[in-house]
Amino acid sequence: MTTQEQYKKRVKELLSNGTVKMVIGYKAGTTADRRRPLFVRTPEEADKLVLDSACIANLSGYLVTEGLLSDEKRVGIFLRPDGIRSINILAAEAQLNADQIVILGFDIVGQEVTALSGEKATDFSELIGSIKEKAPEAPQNPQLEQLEKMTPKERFAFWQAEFSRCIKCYACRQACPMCYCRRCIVDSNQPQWVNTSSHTLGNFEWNIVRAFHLSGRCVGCGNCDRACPVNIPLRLINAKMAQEVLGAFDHFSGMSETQEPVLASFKKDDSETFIL
Amino acid sequence: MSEPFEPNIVAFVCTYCTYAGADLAGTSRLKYAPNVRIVRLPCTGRISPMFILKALQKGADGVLVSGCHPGDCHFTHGNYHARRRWTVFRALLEFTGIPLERVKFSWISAAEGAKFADFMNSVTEDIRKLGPFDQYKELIRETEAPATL
Amino acid sequence: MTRILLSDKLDNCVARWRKAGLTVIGPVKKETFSSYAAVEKAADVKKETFSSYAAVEKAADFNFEMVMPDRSIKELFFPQTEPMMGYTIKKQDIATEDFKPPAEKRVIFGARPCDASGLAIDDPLFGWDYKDNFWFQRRDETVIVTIACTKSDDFCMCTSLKLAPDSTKGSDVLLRPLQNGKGWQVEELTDRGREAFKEIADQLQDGSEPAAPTAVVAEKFDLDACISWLKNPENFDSTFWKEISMRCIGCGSCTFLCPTCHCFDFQDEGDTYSGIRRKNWDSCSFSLFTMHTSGHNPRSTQSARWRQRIMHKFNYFPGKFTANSCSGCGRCSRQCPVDMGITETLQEISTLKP
Amino acid sequence: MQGAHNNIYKPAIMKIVDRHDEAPGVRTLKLEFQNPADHELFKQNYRTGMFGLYGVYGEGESTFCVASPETRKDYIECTFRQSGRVTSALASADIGDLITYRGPYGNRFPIENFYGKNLIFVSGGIALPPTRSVIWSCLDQREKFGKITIVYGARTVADLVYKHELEEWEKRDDVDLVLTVDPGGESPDWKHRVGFVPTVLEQAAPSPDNCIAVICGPPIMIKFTLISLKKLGFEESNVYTTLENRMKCGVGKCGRCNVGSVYVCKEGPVFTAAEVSKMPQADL
Repeated sequence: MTTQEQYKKRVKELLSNGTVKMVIGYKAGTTADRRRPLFVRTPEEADKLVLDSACIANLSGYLVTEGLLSDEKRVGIFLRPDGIRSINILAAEAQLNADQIVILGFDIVGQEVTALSGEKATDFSELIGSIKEKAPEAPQNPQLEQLEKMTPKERFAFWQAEFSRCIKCYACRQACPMCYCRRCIVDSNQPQWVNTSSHTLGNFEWNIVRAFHLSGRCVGCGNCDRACPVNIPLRLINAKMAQEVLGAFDHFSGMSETQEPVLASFKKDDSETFIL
Repeated sequence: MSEPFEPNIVAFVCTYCTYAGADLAGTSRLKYAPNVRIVRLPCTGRISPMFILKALQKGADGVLVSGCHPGDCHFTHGNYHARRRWTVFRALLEFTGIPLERVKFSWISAAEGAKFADFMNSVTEDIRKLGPFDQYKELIRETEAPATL
Repeated sequence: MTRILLSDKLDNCVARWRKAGLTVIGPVKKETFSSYAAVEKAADVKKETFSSYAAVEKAADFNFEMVMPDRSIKELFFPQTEPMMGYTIKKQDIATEDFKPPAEKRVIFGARPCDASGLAIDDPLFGWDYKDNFWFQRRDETVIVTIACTKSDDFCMCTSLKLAPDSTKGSDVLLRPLQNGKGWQVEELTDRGREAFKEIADQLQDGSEPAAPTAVVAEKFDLDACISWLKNPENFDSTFWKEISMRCIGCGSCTFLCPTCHCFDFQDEGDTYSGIRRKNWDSCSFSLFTMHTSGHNPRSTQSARWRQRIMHKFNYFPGKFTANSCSGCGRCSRQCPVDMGITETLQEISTLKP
Repeated sequence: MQGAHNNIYKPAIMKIVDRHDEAPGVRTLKLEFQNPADHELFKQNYRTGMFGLYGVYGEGESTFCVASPETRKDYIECTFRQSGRVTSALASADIGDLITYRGPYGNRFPIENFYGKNLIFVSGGIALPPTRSVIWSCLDQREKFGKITIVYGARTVADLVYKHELEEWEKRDDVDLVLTVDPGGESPDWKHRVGFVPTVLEQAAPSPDNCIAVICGPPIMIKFTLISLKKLGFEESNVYTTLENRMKCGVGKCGRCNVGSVYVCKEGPVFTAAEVSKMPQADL
C-alpha cells in the first residue's frame, strides 16, 4: 500500500471519528506537475487526495486564515519538515495552538514519498534537530556562492535588474505562512515607510523589508519563489539570511513551539564585530 | 578643482547616551564636520531599519546609528535587541549590494563627547572619499523620470 | 497569391522601422538565476526564464516560440506605475509639472491575438465619458502586428470566449505563420497597419506558400450558461463562491498579468515640499481595495473579492461595454500560485443549474 | 474637444479661505478656486449631491461630498472627519493654504422633481453634509417646496455638525427641525429628543403623500431608516439617498466603487431606495 493510500485511509478515519473537522491536503491540478490545496471535510472527499513528489507547497499558511481555528476544533494537515517548522514558529508567535493541529507528516526524497511518524508538532523535534545538524553542510545553491563572490557593486546591479521586474503583486507575501500580518508595513500609510509604487526603488525597499521580517522565521519552503510571476530568485535572499542567523546566533527557525523569535530575544554576549 | 563633495549623512541616535555625548562635544567646544543631521530617538531599540531605508530613499550618502554601550541602556536592554537587529540588517544590506561603509553602527556614551566628535569627522571623511551614493541616487532619479515605455 | 513576409527579411524591417523613428517591441524571453531547490552541481540547476513584450533592436531578439509571454501587452499601454504630475510647494504657491506618456511611435511585432483583443476590450472603459489620455496617447501611437497561434497549452481558452487563435480583434495587421516556418502571410486590417507595412513594402513578396494550421484550442466551458448563472441575482449569495475560492491567497498576480484588468490607485510620493502623484496598478483581490477609512469593508472576505472579479468580468463589464472583460489568454490560471483561475471557476459554474 | 494630452486626473488648486470645527475631529473647510477657468467649469457642472476628491499634494486624495448648495457656487465647502492620512493633512492645513480638488463628479439630487412637494430630510452624524447641501439648495428657493422637515441625530450633543445652522433652521418658521441624540448622549441642558434617528422619525410620523425623503447616514442607519419609512407608507421611488463608497478616480475607471454592476462614482452617488434595494446588499 503506497504512502498515499495509507494516508487516505488515515484521513477517512480522522474525519469519520470526528478527531478533526477538516484536513488540508493536495489534489491533482490543471496539469500533471501541478498540485492544488484541497480542504477535505467529509470522508468521501478524501478520495480526491493525492500525495506524491509534486506535493511541495507548504500548506501551513492556511491554518492562520481568519476564524479557521477559532472554534477550538482540530484540523489535520499534510506537511513536510519545513511545514512542521512553520507550525512551530506560528505557535511560538502565538498565532495558533499547536495542539489543534494533527500533522500528517511526509517527506519527498527524489521521486519517493516517505511517511513521517508522529502526529503532534513536538513528535518531530528530533527530526528537526537532525535537519539543523545537517544544515551547514546541506547542498547550497551554487548561485548563492556565485553571488557572494561578486563585488557589492555587481551584487547591487544584479538585484537592481531582478527587482526591476517586480510588479508588487505581493504573491510572495501572500504565499508565505509567516506573512500573516493583518496590515503589512507596506500597506500602512501613516507614515509611508516604503514606496508602494513598483518602480525599482520601491521594489528594492519592499524586498529588503520582506527579507528582514523573515530573518530567522523563514524555513526555506520556496512558496514565495514559486509564487513569483516574474521569477525573481527570492529564495536566495532568505537562504542567505537563514545562514546568517544560524551563524551569528545559532538560531535555526522552527525548532520548537517555545523557541524565542531571534529578533525578539538576545544574549548579552551576542557577537558584535562591526560596532565601532 | 570643483569644491569637495559634501556628503549628506543622517545619524539616528539615542537620547540618553549618544545625543548627550553630542551635547558634551558641543559644550566642550569640539569642532566636527557639519555634514551629519542628527535624529534623536528614545533608544537604539526604537531605531527601526525602516529609518535607514527612508534615509537612503531621501538621498542620504551615509547613515549612522549610535546609542548606549551594552549594559548602559536607559531601558536596560534596548541596545541588546538593536545589536541583533543591526547584525541581521547589515547582512541583508551586504547581500543586496548596499556598501557597508555607508551604514555605520557605534556605541557612544554620554561621557564620550570626544569620541562623538572624532567619529563625526572620520565618518564624514570616509564617505567623502566614497563619493555620492550614485547607485541609489540612480534609483531615485528613475522614480522622478517620466515613463519610458 | 498572398503577400508574404519571410523571416530572414525581418531584420531589414526592424531596421527600417527603427530608422523611421518607431520603437520596435516584441515577445522577448530572458534567463535569470534559478533559486529553485538547492542542488549538488551547478550544471543541473534549472534555469528560470521570464518573458514579456520588450523593445528589440534586431530580429534575433524576438522569441516567437513561446505560446505567449508571461506578462501581458497591457503594460505597454497601462504601466504598473506611472508619474502623472509633479508638484513643488513654496509659501502658499503650488507649481505643478505634467508628465505625459512618451510621444514616440511604436510597432509591436508578434503580439498574440488574445493580448491584442484585450486592449480592444478595455478601450471603451478608458474612454467612458472621461478620456484617459495616458492610455489613448499610447493606443493612438502604436501599431499592433499580431501573429496567429499555431501552438496552445492547457491554459489557453480563447475559443471559450468566442475568440480564436487567429482572431483579428484589436490588431492592425495579422500574420499567419507559413507551413514551412520560414515566414508569415500578411493580412493588413487597418489603415494604420497598411501605413506601417508600406514602410517595409519592398521586403514583402507575393507567394502561395500555405499557412500552417492554427492551434487547436478545445472549448473549456459554455460561456453563455455561465453568464446566465451569473446574471441571476440569487446566485450572488450562493455558497459556491466560498467553496471555489477557499484556496485563494489574495495576491494580485492574476489581475496584474491579465490583459484586460485595468484597476488602479493613485499614490503620492514625496514630502510637503515636492514630489509626484503616481498612477499605480491595484487589484480587487487586495483587502485594502474597498476598505473604508472607517474600517467598514464591503468586500471583507476573499470569496467576496473573487466573486467580484468573476462578476465584473462576465456580468458587470459586458453590461456596460458589450464585450466580456476577458480575452481567454489563460494567464490567471497559468500563473496562479494555488492553481486557481477563471477557467476552473467557469467550468464549475457551467455545471450548476441557473 | 479635450486637448492632445488633457489629464483628466489633474486637480484644480484651491485656497482655504475659512475653516472651523464642527465636532471633535470634524472640520469644515471653505475653499475658493485659484484658477477662474476651473471655477467656470465648476459653475457649469455642479449640482447638489455631486462629490469631489479633495487632496493634499504629498499625501493623496480623499472623497467626500460638496457640502455647499448649488445655489451658492462662488465657493466650495466640505466637511470631513480626521481619520486617515489625507484627512489628517487636510485637518492640519491653515487658512490660506492650498489644497487640490477634482470634480464635481457623479449624478445629483433632482430637486426640480421635488418642486411643490413636502420634503423630509433624515441624516445621522457625519452624514449631515450631503443632506445639508440639498437642504440649503431648497431653502434658497423656499417658495418652490411644500412643508420641509429635518430629522437629524448624532451619537452625542458634541457630535452634532453645523450647530450654528441647526439653530438657524430651528428659528425659521417654514422649517420643522427634529433634533435627537442617541440614548446616553444628551447633555444636562439638552432640550431636544433623545433616541435613535429611525425611532424619532417614526414618532415625527411625516405623512408620505406628496412627500420626498432624502436620507444619508452610515449603512446601518440607512437600513433601519428605510424600514421606518416603509412602515410610514413611503414609496421606495420617493426616497433618495447617497452612497459614500470608497472612490479613487471618480470617473468610472479605477474599478473600486462597484456595488453590483453599478459604478457609484458615475451612476451615483445619488440613488433612490428602489435602486439601492436592487443592488446586492452584501456589496454595500
